[in-house]
Amino acid sequence: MPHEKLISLAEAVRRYTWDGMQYASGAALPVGSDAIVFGRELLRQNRKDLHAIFHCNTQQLNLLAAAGAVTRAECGFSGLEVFGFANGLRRAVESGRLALEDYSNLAIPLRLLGGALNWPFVPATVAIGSDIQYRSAFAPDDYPAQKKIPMVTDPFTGKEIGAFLPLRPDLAAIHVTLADPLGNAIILGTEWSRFELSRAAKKVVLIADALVDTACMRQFPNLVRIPDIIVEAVVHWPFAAWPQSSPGMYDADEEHMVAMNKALATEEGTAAYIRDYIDGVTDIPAYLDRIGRDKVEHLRRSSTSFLLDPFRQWLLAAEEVAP
Amino acid sequence: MPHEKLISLAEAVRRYTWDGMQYASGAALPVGSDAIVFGRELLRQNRKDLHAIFHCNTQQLNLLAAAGAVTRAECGFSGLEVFGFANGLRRAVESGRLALEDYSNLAIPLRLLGGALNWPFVPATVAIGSDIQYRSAFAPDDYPAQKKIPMVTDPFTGKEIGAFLPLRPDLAAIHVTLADPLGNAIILGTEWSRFELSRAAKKVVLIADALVDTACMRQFPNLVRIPDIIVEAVVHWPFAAWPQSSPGMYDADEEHMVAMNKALATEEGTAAYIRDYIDGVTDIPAYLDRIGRDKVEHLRRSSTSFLLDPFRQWLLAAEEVAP
Amino acid sequence: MMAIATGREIRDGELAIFGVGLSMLAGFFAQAHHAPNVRTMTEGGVYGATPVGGLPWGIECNRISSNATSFTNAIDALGFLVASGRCDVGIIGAAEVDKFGNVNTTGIWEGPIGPTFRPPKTRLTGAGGANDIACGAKRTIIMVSHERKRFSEKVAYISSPGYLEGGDARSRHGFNGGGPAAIVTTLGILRPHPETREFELASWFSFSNIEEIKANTGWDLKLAAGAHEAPEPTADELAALRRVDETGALRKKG
Amino acid sequence: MMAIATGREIRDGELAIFGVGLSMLAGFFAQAHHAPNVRTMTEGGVYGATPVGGLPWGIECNRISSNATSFTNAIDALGFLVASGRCDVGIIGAAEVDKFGNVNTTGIWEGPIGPTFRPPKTRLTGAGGANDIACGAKRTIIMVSHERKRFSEKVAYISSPGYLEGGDARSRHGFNGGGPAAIVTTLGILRPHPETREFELASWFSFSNIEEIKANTGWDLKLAAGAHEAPEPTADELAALRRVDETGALRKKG
Repeated sequence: MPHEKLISLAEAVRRYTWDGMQYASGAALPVGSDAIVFGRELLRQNRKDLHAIFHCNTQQLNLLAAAGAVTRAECGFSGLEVFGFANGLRRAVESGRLALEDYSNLAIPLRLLGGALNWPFVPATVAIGSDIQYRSAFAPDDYPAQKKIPMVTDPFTGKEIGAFLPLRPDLAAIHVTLADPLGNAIILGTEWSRFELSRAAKKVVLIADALVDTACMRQFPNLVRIPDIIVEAVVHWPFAAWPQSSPGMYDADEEHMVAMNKALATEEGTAAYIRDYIDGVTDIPAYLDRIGRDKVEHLRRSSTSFLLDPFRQWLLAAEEVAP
Repeated sequence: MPHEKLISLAEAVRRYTWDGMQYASGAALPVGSDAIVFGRELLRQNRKDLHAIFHCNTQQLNLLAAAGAVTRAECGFSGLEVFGFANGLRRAVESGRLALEDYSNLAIPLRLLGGALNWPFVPATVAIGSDIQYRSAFAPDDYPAQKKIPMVTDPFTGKEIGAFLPLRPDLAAIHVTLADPLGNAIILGTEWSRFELSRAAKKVVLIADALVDTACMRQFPNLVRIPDIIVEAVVHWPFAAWPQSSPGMYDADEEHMVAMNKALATEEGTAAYIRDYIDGVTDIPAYLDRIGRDKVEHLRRSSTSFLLDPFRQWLLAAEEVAP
Repeated sequence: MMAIATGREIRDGELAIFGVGLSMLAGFFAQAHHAPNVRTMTEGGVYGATPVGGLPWGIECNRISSNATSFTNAIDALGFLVASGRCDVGIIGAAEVDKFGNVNTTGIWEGPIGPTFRPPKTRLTGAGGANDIACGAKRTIIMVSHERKRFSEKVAYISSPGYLEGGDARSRHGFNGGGPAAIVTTLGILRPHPETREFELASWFSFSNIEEIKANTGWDLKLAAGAHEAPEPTADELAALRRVDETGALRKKG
Repeated sequence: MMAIATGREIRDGELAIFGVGLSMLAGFFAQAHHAPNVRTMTEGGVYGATPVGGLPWGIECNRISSNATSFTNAIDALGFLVASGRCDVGIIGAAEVDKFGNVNTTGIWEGPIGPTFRPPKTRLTGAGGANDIACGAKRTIIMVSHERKRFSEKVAYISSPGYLEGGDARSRHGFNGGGPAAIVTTLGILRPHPETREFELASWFSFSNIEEIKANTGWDLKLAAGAHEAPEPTADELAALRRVDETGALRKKG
């Protein structure tokens, strides 16, 4: 079996990230699936001054912001749904350490669509006429902002609508349910904007909860929404989205969601969280130990587990997939 | 089981079509999957003056054009791939009976995307600078055409690009591999532009090669790219794309592809084709008889049959699905 | 009561988009009570799901993934179906709302922001999909707790547009949707004046009254023509609500 | 020879889009011979497929569906990957090509169309995905049978743009792609002059010669700097070609 693209998490971060880069997370909804393990490794490697492109905030952005690794962010939504405000992100924004440029949840994927198509601009019928258009955290003195979402004249009717600037992040670290070693990926649950992001980003690294044989992709080619030809590397990491959920694989760890967000509300809490859950947790066994093996088994018993059933026969065992 | 949306082919055409309408076909590539049975019924019900929106020509458009039912058409490609020129369409165009407005294979789905988003225009970086932009069959005196693909000024750079007019066809008759009686659909093989079309069209009718229980959709929700909430009606019709292919279900009938295209090259051939293959062929048994039961079995033995395997357990038998 | 009052705004057969929490409770209550054919969706592109084992706490919480018939994506849900103008009704929440139905969920600045944008004193969640719903849905229902600090003459930051400066201000922006049809609060229901688009008190719940509502509203709230007490929940409505909110987690709130 | 010559234009690791027939033969030949890591795609969004039981006769012929790893859609393939400028090389065909590499696949009018658009005497297939490839791919290779009627001073209808009126004319239109790098014919290879962008004879196949090619070209064909005879196919190349075209259906053509 070809293993060319399978690399370790540490290697992926070493190879594809740098200080000051535009870093995008490929995620489901806010408290959905996001490869937060990639963010944990970004912190272990001490990456700084990131420009984060997150369709919605996740615990990853919350953590990176709390740790001071992000100076600019663009989001459609910056909360944690039922878990409330994202305390780490909030603290960074309120203190002025992080400039958060607000968009809407449709504006971000449309900007990714425009990046994927390499359009100079994307028509906007949302996020206009409101302070999302008029206020820019990246250009605070431009008010009402003329450059964030300028107007464009429709040549058919002469009417004006808005224009979004397309996004082309340097790297997208995309969480997927299943990947093969070539870089083909299957997502269970809504794609949210992972399809568009995978085409807009200059480079794509997949972080997969599980690996499958390529025969699985040949059986379900319509499910392979991210094909190998656009993927640089594949990282296998079970529970990559923990404490968030991954439909078919595991539920959210609601207890840790709350505790983590509470920790990120303060400098001290954040330092303790990094010490307890990030520093030294560099391999999968240590990671699963830190979650707690009982917890792992509990979270795995999701009411969505049946979604994985058609694919189980192709799952690769741990010894088959070590990079 | 709820059967609300299951209706007969004749009823679907009666209810959702009219002379002069904008009619779109939801298809795979040129000689791929297109619900040509819907076009056969349009002819049986003598629909006329259709404005056809076909991403690419198919044998359906070839037939409708040959029979004189189409007066305007918009296409990205108007051939039949290896089967050569589409003789029926060609004859209608050369005689001036049918105005064929040329686009490219990306222009059409982008125009559908724009229709789905209800944008006033869609940015165009293709189909510009060529005679696709400068020549309009719908407005032959507008040269170089100013209204077909006008220019728009990018507000970020001041540069000009093109602008496509979005498409919102009155009806899309979309070929799908599997549908449930509620109107959820699974497509095997490339979507081509069926996803965007299903959202751009004012109404959607599915024509499914086979019906499955909704439990199938709950097992594979990521494959359900057309959800019931946007579907008006479901028509079950096996071999709906014949003589074209349907990945997972049946191969193309190459012999009939050639013979049909040959027939459509003349008035007389077209009349004979309609007499032999359309008039009176109003139910599924008669239709399969006309194809030939041996041929049906032969075409079913496709090298792609394995693509259907995961779904076979949910296939509904004929007696379960009679509307 | 808030969930029932909001649910009453949803008609059978409509395409409706919900958020989480009370908004979803209201939607599924409507489905269970008077709108069995309401077509429900979430902004993540989850279709056909019905709540199992309690309402979801997140739009893509696994609880809603466990019996959906279709998963697509954000452009489909918020773009093709909502921003396009195709969605009949959307329910959104608000931290602060003003007399023209403009919603702030972005931050609290304590006073106007000023010409230079500065970080809010208290950062909230941002617009999310609510802006897209507010721009695109044929009509929106805003659900908000009726407290004076949340009902302002003018919000500090418009995250999701209502009628902007009132009148026909929306028409200048090419939105495909119609704007807010009602603000359903913990105390009653406000509706926009047909011309000025200023929100007026249309009805009050039996446990509240005009004076209490006025006292909890940060602008000089007018009484709409035909204002009246809202009908009490019927036994059928209460039974439907209980069926939807199995665990009772949300009922106590609203 | 035409397939081998075209295949030689494809480099290892490139993202390449093929049509059907000879174009696909050339692409898979390159993969079998010198470009094992070429990343292949079709305009329908079929990825990872390798030909089984003979080359496909259609872009979505079941033969290519039977072992693909991914099926997506047209916007993905022609838009995200091609019109965006991301695709390295695209191979397109032509019914008629002119000295600036503009391609006509739309119709034959017998003379100029004139100011009023009229139906062609002979309707061809239209642009299809070739226009999108010609606009967006980093470079294109045009494959065309070398006959005088197909090599015009100026095509009657530009279906897919080459260098338009020559020089830097392409830059006026905001295309993301670079234009045609070569016209590979049944007799030899033409390449554009680096400044004027007029196509010149770069090499001739061993069975042809400069005079024959000039006689079969409808404009005054210049000789490119360094023009030479193309190398004969090697034994390895011929073996690779045979492996790809199992049935021999296409080899005899090219």
